[in-house]
Amino acid sequence: MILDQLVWPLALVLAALVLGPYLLAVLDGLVARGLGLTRGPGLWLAPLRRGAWWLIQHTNVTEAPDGRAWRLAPALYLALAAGGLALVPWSRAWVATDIATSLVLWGSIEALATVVIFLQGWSANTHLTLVGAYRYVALGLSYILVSMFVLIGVALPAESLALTQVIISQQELWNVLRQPLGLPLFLIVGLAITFRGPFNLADSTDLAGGTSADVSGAQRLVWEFARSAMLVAFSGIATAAFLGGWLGPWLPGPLWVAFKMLAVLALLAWLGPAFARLTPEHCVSLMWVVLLPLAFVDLIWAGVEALS
Amino acid sequence: MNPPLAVDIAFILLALFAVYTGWRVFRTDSMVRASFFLLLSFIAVGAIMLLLSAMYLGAAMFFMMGVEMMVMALFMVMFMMNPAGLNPMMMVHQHRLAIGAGIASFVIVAAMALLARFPHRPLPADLQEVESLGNELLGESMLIFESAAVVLLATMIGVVVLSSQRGRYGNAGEGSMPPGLDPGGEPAGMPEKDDEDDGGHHHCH
Amino acid sequence: MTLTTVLLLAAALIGIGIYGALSQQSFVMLMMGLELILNGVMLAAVGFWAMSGAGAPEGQLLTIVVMAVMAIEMAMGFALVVAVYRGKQADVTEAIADLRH
Amino acid sequence: MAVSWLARLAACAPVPVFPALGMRGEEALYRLALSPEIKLVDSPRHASLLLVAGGVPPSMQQALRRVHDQFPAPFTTLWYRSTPLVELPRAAVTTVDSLDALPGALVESHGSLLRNTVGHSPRLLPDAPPHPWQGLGDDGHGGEGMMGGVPYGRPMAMPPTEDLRDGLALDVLTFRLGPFFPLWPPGLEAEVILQGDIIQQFSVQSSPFPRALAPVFHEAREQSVAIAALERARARHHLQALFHALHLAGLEGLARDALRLADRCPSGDIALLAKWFKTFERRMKRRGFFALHLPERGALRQEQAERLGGFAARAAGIDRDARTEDDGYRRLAFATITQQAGDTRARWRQRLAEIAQAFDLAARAQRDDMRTAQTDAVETPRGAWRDSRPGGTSPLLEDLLPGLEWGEALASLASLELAALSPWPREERAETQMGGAA
Repeated sequence: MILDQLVWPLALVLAALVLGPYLLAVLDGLVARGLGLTRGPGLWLAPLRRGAWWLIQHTNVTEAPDGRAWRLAPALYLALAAGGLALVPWSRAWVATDIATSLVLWGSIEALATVVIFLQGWSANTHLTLVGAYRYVALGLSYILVSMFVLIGVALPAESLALTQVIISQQELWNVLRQPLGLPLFLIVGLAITFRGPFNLADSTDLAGGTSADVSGAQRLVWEFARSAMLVAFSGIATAAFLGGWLGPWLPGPLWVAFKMLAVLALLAWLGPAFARLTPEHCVSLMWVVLLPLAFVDLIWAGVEALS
Repeated sequence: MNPPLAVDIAFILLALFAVYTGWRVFRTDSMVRASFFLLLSFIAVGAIMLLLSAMYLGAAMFFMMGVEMMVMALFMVMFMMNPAGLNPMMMVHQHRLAIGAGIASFVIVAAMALLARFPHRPLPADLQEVESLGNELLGESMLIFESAAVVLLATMIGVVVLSSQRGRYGNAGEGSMPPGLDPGGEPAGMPEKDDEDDGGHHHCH
Repeated sequence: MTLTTVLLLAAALIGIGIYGALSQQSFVMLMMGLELILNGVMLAAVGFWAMSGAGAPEGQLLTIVVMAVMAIEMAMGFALVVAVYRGKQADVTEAIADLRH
Repeated sequence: MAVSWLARLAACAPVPVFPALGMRGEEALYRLALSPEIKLVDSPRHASLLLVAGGVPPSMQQALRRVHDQFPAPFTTLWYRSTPLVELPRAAVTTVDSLDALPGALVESHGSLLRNTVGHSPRLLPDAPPHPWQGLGDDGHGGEGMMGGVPYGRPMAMPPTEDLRDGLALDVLTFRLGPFFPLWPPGLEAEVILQGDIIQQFSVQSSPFPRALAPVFHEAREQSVAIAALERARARHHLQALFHALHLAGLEGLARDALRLADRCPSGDIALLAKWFKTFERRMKRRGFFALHLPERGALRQEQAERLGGFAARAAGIDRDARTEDDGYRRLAFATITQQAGDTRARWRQRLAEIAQAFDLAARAQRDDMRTAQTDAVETPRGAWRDSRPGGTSPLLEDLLPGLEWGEALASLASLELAALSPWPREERAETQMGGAA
């Protein structure tokens, strides 16, 4: 009883929280090798080496930062990622946070992530970090809107806001086929909220690292780790909402979830560096003029499909 | 129905946290911090709602307030005219009256809470609270829900009209004049009158 | 956690909110006070719903309406601030002693 | 024990290097960008090594000290063809003069830094705010009341000009960047006033360091040179500039490919180079370098374009090129390429077209061993070099950048060449010269 409700789900969440970002870093290394950025052996060790270097480097101080908020922001982002992972159902019984409104809770994690990212950039009290924070806030709202419409779409056929019900509703047909627009939109939002690849406007190269431009050492390690963990949480939610979660033949449910998450992560790691960074103006238009109407279409599609 | 001890402890901690952060809103130096303190207060109240088994409202509270306070913080930075909102501020008027009114209203509402007798009718054990809320919203109270939506739409349009640069009477900024530092004083901080230049404002990278 | 304690907490939040709304000079800070009052109101509504209303859905509906009111209050507030700022380059309440022009 | 284990692990990581480029320091940057064991970073907070490449004029040593002090411990410094600051202790200084030894020396410094065998670099400046504390409040942010006084000697955020976007003069941010900011030309220092991330005012405090060109351009002013060598050098120059733009766009893989292509320019087989460049250009387009990243902003006015000359003028539709006056080029049926828009995107289209044209000209000139016919006007990648060398034109940024978003402004900056032409050619290594003579 306790084993099923508490121990196994928590163990899986912790494992995903630790292994997920590591595997994502390895996948990133693989992609970088494909692009000719790195060479030689040590693909599996490279993330650990980078982490060890960050641990040795001291954390720096800027002039008159908001100390508490600055030190806390990476940890808060990691906590949000962990909260997101806790919502992922590993099997019908193994869910760490099994509440009736897990989709809404995920939405609030996305909303609070905006606050935390702003905090990270603002509290350092330096100019380039602040510009990164402004940029993210200006765009964050549209990310949340797109993701929420898409997720309401998967809640419709399930007639529930709980992710477990969403998975059960996919027994006949996975949502990725039933609502073909949903998963692509959700994954784009995933890249945007963890600011990777073309959507990396908050931590971008033109700001010399954006919100983390003045962060070093262990603090930077936590921040980068949390960013990866957030993407892992995203892949977990995408798995549950669109790829049928634990559903699948032969293998036990949690393994299916892990495989699907890895596949999503690999896709995102490959997509990330494939495109040039958007200008903020392009990004705003893309979100409000293209993706948001597409999300409406997806929602109407889901509604019509649920009625018939 | 006696809630377990853990719920009681959680409630007390969250309640103290909500009051403390609510108080800090008006006692902190930076506006950004003020709005994030308010956010913390809201989050604590949202968690209490979850404890009261209002699953949808609690989660929606996090969601709504996260976005709302973020916007609030940004506006604070923008309007308070100081770098990233990191200046101290203690800008109050009618302070005594306000304290008095605050305490008086607390006493009145608290007295109502303590003295009035409310019926004790707890939630039925088999209540599907999210489902019942959804049925209510899209069933009997559809009209209320929809009118709220219409009001929101009207607000959006009104807000855009109010705050846009070119209004019905031409450019909104025309003839604008900053207030004086003291009532009735010279307009402050107009660019062309900026003669109290400082030694140097360099922040090098 | 009884109805009385929940209401006491709501009373405290409302009290602080009223203090803030009356004392703050800055528009945006004033709005924070209003939000804090509504925060207390929502908590009280949910408290009544859970402990005295036997789960009648209207209790939750009231809270949702309050949330909508908060959103409207904030949007209108900011629009007013922007409009006043354009006219006066100020965001303190004293600056709009007369809003006639 | 645990720490040494960690240090040994960290010593194998790519070496994070922050390059502070002085005069003629670019070659070190291009070399290191292609070394897989080095990771170039854009913020001193992310690095363990400060690499000062090239000479730093005395007026900029204070700025260099400030960059130096921003490094989190542990870190050390390495000086490539540069004179170390006098107050640095011997132990924290490594000097290198050979480009080939540079990556190795950096790896060596990083390793010994982690093994604690070299001294950490000490702080050079007192850890105090640039101005005395002048305000109130727990965190010392200073000021009192709404207008707030002058916290830390910085002005309150009052807008200096009318807001460019929506008439609300809000959220102003004033700061000074440079001269070692790695995302714009070395030596450029400017005071920037932002509103949000829109540039409100951009005042240049010091111009970029003069840019050294390949020796063949200098030779062409004195004697007849092979057109092939000239065109190869031109393509190389533009490809190296492309590296910066691609890095800015977040396309690290393509940025490295541009440098690899540039390295092959002096001596590689010209037909092969042209073919590689064509695929490279296609990949660049597919990755959205033009469509997603480059803004259709930052257009030069007619007289600005004329003053700037070179590819920037041609991108704005001015049909002017010193090569049309040369008989050697005329025999190759040289025709100038122009664009109309004159904005950032048009400038890169122009430069890419000029690279392709350079490969084409070089291929044909090489076949017939064509040489330039005149020496009194040479078209350098920076513009026509007639009686005087093209001078610095960075003040036009003050006119060009306001109104642009920060990222767009940096992209526009990367599409321009504003530095004056250095009177001395770049030192070429032996193999390059052989390639040029071939």
